[in-house]
Amino acid sequence: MHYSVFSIISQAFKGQKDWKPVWRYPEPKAEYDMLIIGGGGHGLATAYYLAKNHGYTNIAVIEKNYLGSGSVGRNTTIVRSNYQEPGNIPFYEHSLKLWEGLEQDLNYNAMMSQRGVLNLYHSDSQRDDYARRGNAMMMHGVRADLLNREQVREVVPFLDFDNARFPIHGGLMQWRGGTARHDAVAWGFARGADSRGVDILQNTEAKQIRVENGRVTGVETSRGFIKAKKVGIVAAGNTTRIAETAGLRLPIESYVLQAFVSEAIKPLIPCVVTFGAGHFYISQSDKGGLVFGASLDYYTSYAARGNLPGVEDTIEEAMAIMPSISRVKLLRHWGGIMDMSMDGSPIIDKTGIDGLYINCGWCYGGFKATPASGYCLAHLMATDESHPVATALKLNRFETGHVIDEAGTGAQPNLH
Amino acid sequence: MKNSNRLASGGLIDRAKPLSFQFDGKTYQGYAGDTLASALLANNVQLVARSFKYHRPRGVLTAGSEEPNALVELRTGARHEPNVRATMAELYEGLNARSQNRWPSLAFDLGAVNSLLSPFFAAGFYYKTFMWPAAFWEKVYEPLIRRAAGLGKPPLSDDPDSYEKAFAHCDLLVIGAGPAGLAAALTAARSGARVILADEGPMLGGRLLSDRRIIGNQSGLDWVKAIEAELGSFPNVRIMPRTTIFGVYDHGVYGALERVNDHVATPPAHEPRQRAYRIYAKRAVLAAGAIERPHVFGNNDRPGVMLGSAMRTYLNRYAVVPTKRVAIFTSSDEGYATAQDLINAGASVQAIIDSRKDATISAPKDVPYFKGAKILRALGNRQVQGVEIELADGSTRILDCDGVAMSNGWNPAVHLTCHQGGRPVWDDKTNAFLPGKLPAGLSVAGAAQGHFSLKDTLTDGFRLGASAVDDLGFKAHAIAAPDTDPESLAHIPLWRVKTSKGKCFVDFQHDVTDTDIELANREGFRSVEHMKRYTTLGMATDQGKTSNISGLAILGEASGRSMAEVGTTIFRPPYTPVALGALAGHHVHKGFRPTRLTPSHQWAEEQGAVFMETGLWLRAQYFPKKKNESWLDAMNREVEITRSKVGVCDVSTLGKIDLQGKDVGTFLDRVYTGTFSTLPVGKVRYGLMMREDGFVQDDGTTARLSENRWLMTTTTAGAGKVMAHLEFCHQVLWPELDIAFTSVTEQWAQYSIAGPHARDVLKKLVDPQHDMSNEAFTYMACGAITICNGIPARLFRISFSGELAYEIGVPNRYGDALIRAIMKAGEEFGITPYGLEALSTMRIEKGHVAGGELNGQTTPRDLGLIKMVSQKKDCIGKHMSERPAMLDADRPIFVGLKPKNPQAKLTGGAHFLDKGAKPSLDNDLGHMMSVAYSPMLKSWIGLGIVKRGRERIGDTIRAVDFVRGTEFEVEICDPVFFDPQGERLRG
Amino acid sequence: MADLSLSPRSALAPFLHAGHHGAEGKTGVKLREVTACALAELTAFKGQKAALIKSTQNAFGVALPAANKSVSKDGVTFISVSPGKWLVTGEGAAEHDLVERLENAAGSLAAVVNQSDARAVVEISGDKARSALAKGVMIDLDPAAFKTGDAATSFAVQFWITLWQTNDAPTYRLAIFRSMGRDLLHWLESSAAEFGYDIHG
Amino acid sequence: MRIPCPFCGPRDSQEFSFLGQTGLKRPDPNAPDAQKQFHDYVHIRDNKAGLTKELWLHANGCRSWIVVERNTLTHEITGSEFASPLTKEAAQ
Ligand SMILES: Cc1cc2nc3c(=O)[nH]c(=O)nc-3n(C[C@H](O)[C@H](O)[C@H](O)COP(=O)(O)OP(=O)(O)OC[C@H]3O[C@@H](n4cnc5c(N)ncnc54)[C@H](O)[C@@H]3O)c2cc1C
Ligand SMILES: NC(=O)c1ccc[n+]([C@@H]2O[C@H](COP(=O)([O-])OP(=O)(O)OC[C@H]3O[C@@H](n4cnc5c(N)ncnc54)[C@H](O)[C@@H]3O)[C@@H](O)[C@H]2O)c1
Ligand SMILES: Cc1cc2nc3c(=O)[nH]c(=O)nc-3n(C[C@H](O)[C@H](O)[C@H](O)COP(=O)(O)O)c2cc1C
Ligand SMILES: [Zn+2]
Repeated sequence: MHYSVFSIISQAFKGQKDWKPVWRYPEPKAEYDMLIIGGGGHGLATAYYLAKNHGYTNIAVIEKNYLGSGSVGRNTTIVRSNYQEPGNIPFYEHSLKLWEGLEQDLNYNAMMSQRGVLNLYHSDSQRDDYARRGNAMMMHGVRADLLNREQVREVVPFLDFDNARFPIHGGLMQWRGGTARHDAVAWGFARGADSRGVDILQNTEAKQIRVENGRVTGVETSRGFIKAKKVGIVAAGNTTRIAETAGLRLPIESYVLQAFVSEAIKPLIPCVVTFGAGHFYISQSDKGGLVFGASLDYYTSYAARGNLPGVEDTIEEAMAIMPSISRVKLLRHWGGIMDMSMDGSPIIDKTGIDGLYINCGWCYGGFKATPASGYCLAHLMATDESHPVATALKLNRFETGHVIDEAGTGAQPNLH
Repeated sequence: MKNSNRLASGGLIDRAKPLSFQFDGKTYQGYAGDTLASALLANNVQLVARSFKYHRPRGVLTAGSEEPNALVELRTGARHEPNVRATMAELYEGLNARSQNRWPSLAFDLGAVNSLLSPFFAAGFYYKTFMWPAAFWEKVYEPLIRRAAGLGKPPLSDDPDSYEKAFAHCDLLVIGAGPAGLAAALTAARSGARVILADEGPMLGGRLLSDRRIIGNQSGLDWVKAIEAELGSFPNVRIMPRTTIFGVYDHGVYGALERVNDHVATPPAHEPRQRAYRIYAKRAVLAAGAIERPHVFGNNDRPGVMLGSAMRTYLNRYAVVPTKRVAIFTSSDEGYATAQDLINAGASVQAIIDSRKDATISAPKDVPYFKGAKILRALGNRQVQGVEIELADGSTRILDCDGVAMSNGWNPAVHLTCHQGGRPVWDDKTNAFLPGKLPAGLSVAGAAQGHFSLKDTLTDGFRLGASAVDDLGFKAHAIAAPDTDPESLAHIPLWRVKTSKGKCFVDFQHDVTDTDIELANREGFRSVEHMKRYTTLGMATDQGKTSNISGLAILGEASGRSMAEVGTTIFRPPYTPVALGALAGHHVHKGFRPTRLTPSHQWAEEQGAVFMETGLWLRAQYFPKKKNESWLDAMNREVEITRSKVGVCDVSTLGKIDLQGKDVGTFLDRVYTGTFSTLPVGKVRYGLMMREDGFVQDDGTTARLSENRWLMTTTTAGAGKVMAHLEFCHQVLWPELDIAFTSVTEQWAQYSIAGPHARDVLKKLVDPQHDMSNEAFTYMACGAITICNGIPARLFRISFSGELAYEIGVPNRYGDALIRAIMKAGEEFGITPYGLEALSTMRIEKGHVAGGELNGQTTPRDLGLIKMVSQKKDCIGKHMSERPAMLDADRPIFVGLKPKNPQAKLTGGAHFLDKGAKPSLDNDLGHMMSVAYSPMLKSWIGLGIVKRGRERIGDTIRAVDFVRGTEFEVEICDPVFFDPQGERLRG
Repeated sequence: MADLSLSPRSALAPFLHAGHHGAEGKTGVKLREVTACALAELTAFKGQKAALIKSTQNAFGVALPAANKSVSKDGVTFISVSPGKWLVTGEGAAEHDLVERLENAAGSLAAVVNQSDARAVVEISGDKARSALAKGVMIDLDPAAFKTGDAATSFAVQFWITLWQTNDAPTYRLAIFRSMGRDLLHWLESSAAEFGYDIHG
Repeated sequence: MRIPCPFCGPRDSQEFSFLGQTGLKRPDPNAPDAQKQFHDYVHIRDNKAGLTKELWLHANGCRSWIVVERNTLTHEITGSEFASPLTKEAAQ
């Protein structure tokens, strides 16, 4: 059902009685041209772009839980393209451009809000690192602004400029960055895909990828075997569990990352702010809650929940930049499973098994990648060629040494 | 009007302590023992808040932490706190509260127009709209939405109060001090086990404070007092009132918040406002009770509509009749007890409206009584002024009343059982979700387990308290539950009144109605989790404590599924919201992370040094001579003096590791790129360490102090990481090697004395028996010496500055004295102290790599240090550093950079482009890693990596800094700018 | 060169203010810096632990303690901190020759490293010492779990500490990196303030 | 979480740092396919959902590297031991 001024008004007068389901609950077909494992943001976007850009309609997304139940529904919603490494910049910028047109494209308001992403720096060397990053962006035509302390103060006057352990020296601002409404992104892509004929099979778990003679033939699921010519594993934190069934071992570890929301308060934080002397990031949701997070809990985990030290550490970091929020209350905290790659950058590639593709390694940052990730995987699955903006995101880069290590922390995922 | 709703006697308030307080600027009176809610109700203040979306008038729904409506702003000025539940705020003299989310006033709130627009504002409205025209979202719609959002105003100034963290340990943690919790605590306590009994309220007793009950041959209250007294007599019991267990974490770790001083105006001196505990409990009993369910009917949100159990709390505990003419809407026998309590208090029960056709309990005499009836809607706006009811035969009528008491059964407070992924299980017998899979070590007692009768509750408590500690090897004696007065518990839930008129609220705070839930279902949001997110049911500050279950039931009904099929959404910590300040404790401001001070810190402070953070350390950045000397002038001066005379710098922060044992040489050969086993005693060698992935992780020098004793230094930032790495290599990779590590970073105060007069200065300090001549103590020599009449010291002839230089280490207790002595000894040579700026400039002049270059992204080859990688042996990282991409001739490599115009201020982070090349990632040649103004070259200079840089020495390229708006032509040169032959340091 | 003589300074000397602090009229906690005290770390070489125990027994008259324990004799305290590693303190007569005696006893069996200046050592006692410490120390200090003679290396507030109990008063000693002494003291003082505390110079 | 250190006893996880899967053997640098083996050693992980054995460092405690047997689905810990046989010997 198309959303328009007309449909909104007429439904208001009809007591909202005629809205139709935004997606179907189809029975699995015996065979699809393409099967996407994982009904998160990336899986749904992949299906959407396969249908929209490449004309595939006999495709399905299988999701073991409800669609959007994974990290797409539990992240801190930060969207930006302020990357430093040449392998990443074109990809994330492509993504940001897609975000900028997403609502019109999907006819769904994902509430993308380009309020700016401000990375605070706290030393001269960190300023230079940020300048390096900003300049790398500018090389690709992506605007970045290096703000000094006073310019930062104008944007976020309530930060602790005077008594902080790590004083604020300035910040790198990407004004085009911001946040989007996480659930709506999953729902918008799902609605878009469904309306183009994609079967979204919720509560359907991939159990075993079937490979014959080096070629994928389909997937054993909790609702029976589904034949498919091509299969994409787009299961974020659970990638290795599925890949393992096809005999693949990957440079990925799964960790839990916690996220936090406070009680709703009147508007305080106008943009996304990150703390450079820690690993903290915060923004305020449309509803008024402060949404924030920091580092991973440092151990591998598939339980989407974290522990108290991680909670306290995060909140100490919050207080480190904004001590005045001491009386704002934590409302809820939860966890999501992160597919941490060995260099902190993602992988969108073929696997060495014909017809089997992977899309993983999103670490802290895959929400912002959602549209481009789907776009590029769709391109790869449809054409068997990497999309030009995703050529660096190869699986064999660890063998060749073409690693994309933004943080410089090396092959230890929990340090990225 | 004063306390017009207060009963003349009774209650647990202290009538001898009247308190005055303010709400929205008006002064009222209450008593010690009141909450803000009970005191407002005593003064017949019914309207206390506005709802989130529609700004509907709201009153007090509950008497506990589950309150969704009565949120206020508390305290003024810097102590301002938003979103405080009036039902939990204990009254104190002078309390000042204000309503929130309304303008201009609570009674006349313009935001209430939203209510008129409610036909548009259905669930999911946002997602369908605000898209036309596209540009309007950011500029118009979103700012509007944001302005309307949120409840209370955020505090903007620094909190004058402090917070603490603390740790506690016990055998058994009892969560909740109602009858079940008290019973569990008592059995466990008598066995000798260490017990912590925590309750979020200020008094022990739970529902026994609200319900008039008999236990054995005493009143419920007396029973509580007796148990409290006995518990108080055990040294092994710790009672923690005002303490909420907010989260259950792995392995028996519980998060708790103690509101130490929220019940007073300001905390007494030296006391925190709140304290966050991490409780380590071997076992826990959850005795958190149950939360009563509201009914869903038209205008059920009007002030005056209240939970029956809450009404009883106000009557019995606070001696307040919240409203005087009450209609009771019940689906359980509970409602009749409420009626009786109201009658006892002299209020009028206007009617009992029981939704059950076949209720078997009988109504109190003279009370109008309707079986099989329902309330269709409440009348009135800012307070209930009657209800319209539908009788069993379908006819309707209007009843006069000013309040409604709702009793629709109970939801066990199972929240904490879900914090580790457990899902509650629907139970048809109790009509409730009961705990499912429990966190290890936790058991559930009393109403929280769905055991609603007092006798069962007590039995549970005694039994589970005993079995928990028996598990741990204590011997608990069984205690039999005393008999209690009779009660009747029959109940058939009525999830909503389908025929009702007006808006029927399920989630009060978020204004989620039954039709919103139906709409979500209609649009395909059938999973409970989808419904929750689409409608925001249960996402407000109360996390749906009163609304979730009804919402699920309505979804189930709309989609033709049973409660069990629908299931619940997941409960997450915290159980109730926790102030961020408490979770940060004292880790605020400068206390956020420890500050490490160098041995010369106090002296440097006296010199007026400017300090900078390097990791946790505070180090001198430069020593301004006059007040306003700029960093650049100071640095220039410090470098010039050091290079022409002599300078001194505190280098104690470098990591120092003492390595002893026969296999240290072998070990060092494996962890360093170079060979160390051949290093003679009394010598120092520079070493480079890679990670196993082939990138450089650290550098430093290692000295061989004796045959089997070595001293390694690391970078300041790398000290901890290197230590862990070495321990890994030893304990995990090569346990067969015989080595002992000890960190000695803090044992030694170490100063670098550099410059042509370094030896002269040193000679004045070093005891005369040591030969300090260039021949006797050569470049890269080291040794143990004594200084200043026998103080043991270590001397290393190493140089980062490129000058004749020594590092001298003394036991830290002499660190302060030594810097003063060095300065004194150097006076005649014109010595200067130098800070990190000068240090950095001199190392850049010498082309040494440091922080900016050791960024974890560079290999030895990238840094021009490939010669340091021995080709004769393996070492950590060797193989991975030889992957094809890392040997690529196009990989940027380390060079020096000189601006064509010496005054051109180079900047770190600038990128390089060829002349005429357009900015693009393909044309990007590399970037500037470190820059300095070189007082020696009278020019800015830089170090960086450039594609094919070594082949291009002499070429001119552009250093482009878009974000700072500068661009300079620079010449690629050798990274060693100063004294390329290294003659000075050997002199 | 008399004017260039060096006088030692303890880790906390610049930060200690002797006297009563915090809540008035009560002294729940007493604090002092332990200054006249040598420290060393003793690490057994591969396979030499048994021999080391014997030789230290001969030299000091006590057996090296097992995990989480300390033993004292004649002013020397051995605190187990790691497998095969002990932190040793020497007071009184033992302050001045501790390292030498250890080296003699250890011979080639163990590495001995002087740490006298590496740590700040604080003594905390009084009937509220436990409650004050519980505001940062994560391990259980209840007498049921931690007694005189018990020891631990652990994490408190943000510091890596070695902690041991020296009597039932109770009295505890706490050693941390010298550079963080000021912050440690700050934490102890704010934790003890509600109970009232005395600082002994 | 509480991690049972075989030396110190159960301690808060905050005292530990985590490295990852254990049982990876550093390859023989002289093996003909050493480069490939090192690639796997450095980058490839089982990342098991369920019972794992992993390396933790008791960084803010006794500084032993230990092997912890833990379930990554539930965080339940079923055992721990020293990573090095020598540490084990020294702990006895
Ligand atoms: C707390 C947190 C904060 C974050 N913050 C940000 C941020 O601010 N900005 C940002 O850009 N990124 C952020 N991220 C990262 C981002 O959310 C993820 O990288 C991204 O959502 C991953 O892609 P996805 O949406 O496809 O994953 P998911 O939503 O996790 O989708 C994967 C889906 O696969 C399903 N699945 C798994 N196994 C199977 C199976 N066997 N069969 C069928 N289905 C299966 C899962 O149920 C899941 O729904 C954050 C992540 C977390 C956890
Ligand atoms: N008639 C009925 O149908 C019915 C239904 C429910 C309860 N009851 C009565 O209620 C009583 C139930 O006894 P009970 O002991 O199980 O519960 P309770 O409600 O008496 O006590 C629970 C206590 O736990 C505290 N609490 C809750 N969550 C907490 C947390 N996270 N941290 C700290 N404290 C927390 C509450 O403040 C409360 O004091 C009995 O008297 C029973 O008869 C009756
Ligand atoms: C950006 C964002 C904002 C959120 N805001 C709220 C909120 O205001 N109230 C709330 O109860 N939960 C909020 N949540 C948390 C969700 O309720 C939920 O915990 C999270 O999506 C993870 O799902 P789970 O808890 O069901 O596992 C928010 C989540 C996100 C990602
Ligand atoms: Zn340990």
